[in-house]
Amino acid sequence: MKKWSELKDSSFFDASARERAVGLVDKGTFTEFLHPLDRYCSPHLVVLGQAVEFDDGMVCGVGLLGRHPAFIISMEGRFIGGAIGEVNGAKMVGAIRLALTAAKEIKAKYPGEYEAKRPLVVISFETGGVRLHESNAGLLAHAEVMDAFQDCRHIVPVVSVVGSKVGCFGGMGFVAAAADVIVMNEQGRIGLTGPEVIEQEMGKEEFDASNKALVYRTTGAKHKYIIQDCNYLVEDTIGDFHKVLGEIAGKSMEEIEKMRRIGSIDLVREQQELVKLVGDMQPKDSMDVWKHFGNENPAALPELSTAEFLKTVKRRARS
Amino acid sequence: MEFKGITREWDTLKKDTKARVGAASAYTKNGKIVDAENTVALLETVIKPFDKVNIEGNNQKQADFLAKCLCEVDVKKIHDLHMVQSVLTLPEHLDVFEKGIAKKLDMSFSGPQAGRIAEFLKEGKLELGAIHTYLELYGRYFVDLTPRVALIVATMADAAGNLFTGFSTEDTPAIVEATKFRQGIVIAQVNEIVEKLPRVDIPGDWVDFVVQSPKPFYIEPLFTRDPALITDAQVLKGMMAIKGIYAEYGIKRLNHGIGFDTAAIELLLPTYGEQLGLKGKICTNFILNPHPSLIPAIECGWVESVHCFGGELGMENYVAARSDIFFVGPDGSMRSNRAFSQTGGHYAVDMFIGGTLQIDPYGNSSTATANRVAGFGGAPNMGCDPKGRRHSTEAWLKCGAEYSKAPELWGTVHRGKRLVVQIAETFREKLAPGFVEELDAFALAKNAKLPIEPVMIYGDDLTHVITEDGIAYLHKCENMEERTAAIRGIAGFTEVGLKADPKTTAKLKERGVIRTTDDLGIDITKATRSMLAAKNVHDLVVWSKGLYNPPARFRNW
Amino acid sequence: MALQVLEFNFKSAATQSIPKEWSHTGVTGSGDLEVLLEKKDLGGGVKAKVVTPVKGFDAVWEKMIQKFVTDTGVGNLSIEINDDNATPIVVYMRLRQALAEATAKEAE
Amino acid sequence: MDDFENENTMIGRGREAVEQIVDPGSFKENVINDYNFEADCAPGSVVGTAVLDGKPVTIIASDAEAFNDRFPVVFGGVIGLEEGYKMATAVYKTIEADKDKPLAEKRAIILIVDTPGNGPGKLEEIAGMNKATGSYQLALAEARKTGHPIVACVIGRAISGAFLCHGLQADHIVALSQEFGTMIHVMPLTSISRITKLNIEILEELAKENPVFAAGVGFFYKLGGVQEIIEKIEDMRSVIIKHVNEVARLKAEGKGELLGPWGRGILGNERGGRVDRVKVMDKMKEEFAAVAGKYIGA
Repeated sequence: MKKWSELKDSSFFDASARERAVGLVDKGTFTEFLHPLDRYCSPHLVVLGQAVEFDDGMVCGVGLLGRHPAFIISMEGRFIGGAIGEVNGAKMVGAIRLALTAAKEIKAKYPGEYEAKRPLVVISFETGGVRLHESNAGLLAHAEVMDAFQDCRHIVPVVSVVGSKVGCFGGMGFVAAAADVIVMNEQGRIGLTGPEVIEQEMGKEEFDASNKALVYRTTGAKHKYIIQDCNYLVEDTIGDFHKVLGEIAGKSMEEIEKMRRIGSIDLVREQQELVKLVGDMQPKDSMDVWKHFGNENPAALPELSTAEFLKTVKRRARS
Repeated sequence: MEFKGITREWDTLKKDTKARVGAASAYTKNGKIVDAENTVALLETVIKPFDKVNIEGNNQKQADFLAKCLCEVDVKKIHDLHMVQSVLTLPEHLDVFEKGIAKKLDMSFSGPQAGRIAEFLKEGKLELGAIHTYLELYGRYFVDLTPRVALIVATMADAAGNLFTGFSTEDTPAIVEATKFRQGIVIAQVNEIVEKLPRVDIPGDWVDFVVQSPKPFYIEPLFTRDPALITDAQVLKGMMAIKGIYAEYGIKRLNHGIGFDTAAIELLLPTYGEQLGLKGKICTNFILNPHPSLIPAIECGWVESVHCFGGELGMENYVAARSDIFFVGPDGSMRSNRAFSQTGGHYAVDMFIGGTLQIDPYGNSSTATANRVAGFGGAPNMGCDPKGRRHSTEAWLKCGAEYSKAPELWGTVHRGKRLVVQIAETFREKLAPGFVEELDAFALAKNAKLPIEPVMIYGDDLTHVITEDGIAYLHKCENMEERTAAIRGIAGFTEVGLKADPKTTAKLKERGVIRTTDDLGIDITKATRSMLAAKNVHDLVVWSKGLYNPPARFRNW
Repeated sequence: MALQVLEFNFKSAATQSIPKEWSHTGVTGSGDLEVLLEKKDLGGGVKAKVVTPVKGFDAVWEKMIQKFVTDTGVGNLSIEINDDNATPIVVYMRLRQALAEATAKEAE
Repeated sequence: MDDFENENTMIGRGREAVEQIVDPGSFKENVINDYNFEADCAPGSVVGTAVLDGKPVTIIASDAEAFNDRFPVVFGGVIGLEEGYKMATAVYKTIEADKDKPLAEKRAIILIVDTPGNGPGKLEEIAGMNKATGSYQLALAEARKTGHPIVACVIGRAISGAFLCHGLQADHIVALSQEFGTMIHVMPLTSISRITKLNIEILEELAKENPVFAAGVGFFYKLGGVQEIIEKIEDMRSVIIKHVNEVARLKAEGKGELLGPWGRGILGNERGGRVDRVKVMDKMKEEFAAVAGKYIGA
């Protein structure tokens, strides 16, 4: 694996789950839990004759962002599409709960320093959601994650990081949305229903799943940024992600809470306005929505580099 | 001796054509223009049973609307047609046989319809003339397979029937020239009819009817390989090819196959090739479609010229802006031409390199599978040693000088040899072996009752095989026994490779007939995707300075 | 149906193992594999365990790992592989990369 | 849709189920405390207040016969954007209503579950269907942690993401038994067979030993995903009342960790269906404990 200093300038999109986990925290600070030597494979895949991985497709551990312990959950899309089963689901829940344990301990040991040492959870999503080979266990794990997220509210910030090949779909699509902060690169995608299913439901004329540009316009980071579903859009290097995570770690819980898109009655009202807009407008394409928010030439936006995009884009005004 | 001349009419074809065209006058307006809804009626008027008919089906662009209309003609009026066309891609190309509109077929390549052809052959729905190479079929257009009616496709037409085929000219000139100059009938479908064409690719007086199709013609981005899908193993083989063959022979003029192996090579030129100091020494002149994966090498100044068989979706603006490199018309857009490009590929390149599915111990290689009649398009024209070649180059002479059979077959004459290179992995995806004792082509010949096994490249033409285990320099082998041993020596753990005798393999290594990565000084741990000049399609767009406009399906942004 | 577990033992000329106690490389992606190397006192030998969904390639695995052992001269090493349909060259490349990783100096 | 006609199933009969469960005639649709929902908004989600065993409860269910005119993929009980946010609003309004009441008086929320999925359309993805369903789940989790007893009763279809959204955040989940056509799954076994390339017979055999992949109420029971299986339709009411009371009692005793998704994890371990989950988390705890000082003291 690459050294931390090499990872810094490496593409986040191309990086493996372990590279991302190591590179998202400060140099040399990452400790992995249930690392490959622990050999905690999914027992269910074995029964079904499906290939296994020592880490069950998820790298979990703790590192530091400054003085903040950062609990990292990093999904490996190359292993069964990063899908969630019993073991990696439990790893995810376990890591979030460890962050809460750490928060409690810090509060007890360093009562005056909680803000300065407050832990956070960082999840690098690369998954289609439930792993069908152990779908029931995967489904139940999703519910546990949402439950643990709610436990973290106002105590431990949860940050979704999305910018890998598979994107973040299925049940994990709403898990990502339920975090406090969402950081993406241009290649990141978040959605609930995969493009093929939409095509199947609506017909190829309405939605052509093989048209990747359309898929990206619908679920990609630029769209998410415009509608305010993505808080930070960063360049595709692990270093850029690391840097922005460092900033987030240092923010007050109040500022963090403001970045949320769901999780309160007021936010529900705000989202209902967006739903009303979409219902009234019946957009053929996300570009109609972009135009509505003041982007005169929406077709040009996908072509812009991240830096150019950030300079020119108009976003939905938050109420 | 007294000569007896015969008495006959000498212009029956011309008269027949005139009568057919005249009968169709009810459907034309402004001379040659026919409304789309009258197309079926037009075809029923100008085509007669048993005619030889060409539906322009290229490797890429398709006369899809005319193909569809031909399927809708009344089979009582039109039947038993003899289809002569290079590529069968669309379901309609086979539907005409299903419906009895056509009976006999002469073709080159069939891709997606290959399974159905085999099925139809078995059921007797289709009578197969032969599976040709492109040039071979074009040649026969001018000998004994001249179309009576050609249903062609162009981008634009004007009122006079002049056609603009532009970037995607492909087969059109060859078909029209053969058809029209033997008094045949040419019907063109076009995307639009305009006042003034950018340039004239086919003169109007060679065209009888023009139909504006309801939708632009279908075209497939067949040559776009997403760099994100190139594997480390392909990078390794690419490095082996560059060091063990390109550099070794100084290959300047060449053709690349369609696969990921050669795309990897294209993307290794600016990185690995640069490290080896090969710029200007290799890969200067290509016969090649405008592969997006060639962009970084072009931008780094490796390439001097590229002539194209056809176009490639999204490359229009890039190619137009690089007119020193590509063949660009006075109007500023490229013209492809498959017949000329194939001619260049046959005579004027020093190396063909491409992938295959199977290689046998004799070096015969084929992409044929047991139940698909697919053909090989142009590969055999380039993947052979052209015996008509009379100019020499360094690479060609070097390969000829190394040819072990030269003294025996050539005597004292100095001659060269085309390098014909196959890249194969000992096992492909799903662990299908790349080396087999008997090609599936044998089973196919039996299943589809073909007189000869569809072999893409004959063993005696093959000079080099690259696998991850090494490069076999087959032209250096003294006899078939040695050739087989060399192939076994790089065939890994396939049934072919397992029969290798380690002692023989070692001897061949000593003689340089087999060279491994160690012999070539390639560090296998360095062979990773990080060597590629572009890692995804977006990188290619950046390399092209925004000129490459990839189709939506390749846009991950 | 269940996964295949293949175990092999190899004699090795050399007794040199890896400098680290253990080292891990790769991902069990489709057509790929992960390799876990562990330093073990095996009297100079090498033992390997392969877990794979593919049937009927036991001999190929044995030969490929033997080749790796012969080519690199490693010993006192335990190799564990989780495979998902990797081709022999991918296996060999990953083994070589894993060894390179395990012997790389820790610069940081 | 033929199933809807079957007397022996509750699929597609969410409104009827509400009437069968709550005290007769007590259900007031679109009203929660002093908040009134617009009557024609998101008709596929049925929310309101009822009385159950003499106490007020919030009801959230689906109407399989309703269509959403603006969102064409939303019908047959599908939870779309408007439906998801309406359901979330119902939960937040419930929390608000009892904000100042003691724990014992926080009203229960009853989820009547019969939904085939979340809105699988283009408009849904453009607006972000993930937020609608996520929003509802967060609301339920908050209500549960605030002290409201939440009991979900699966009467028909509890499919994948829709079940996560409408059901799996409850304190307790009960379900009509398989014989009523009840469906709890991510994908039917036929799809799993296609993906795993194992034939159905083999999968069915494997499922006997291992409940993690196959569709069915019994498998979820073994995994702890379903607390109790209801054998007769007429028992729905009594079973739900029993669970509301049990949940309320556990909350009063401060045993909230035995409830909700976490509680189902404990149950799954006890029932032997999900035993790796606990081992994984214990091992992680142990590994973190070994290094915690370095991070906490940083």
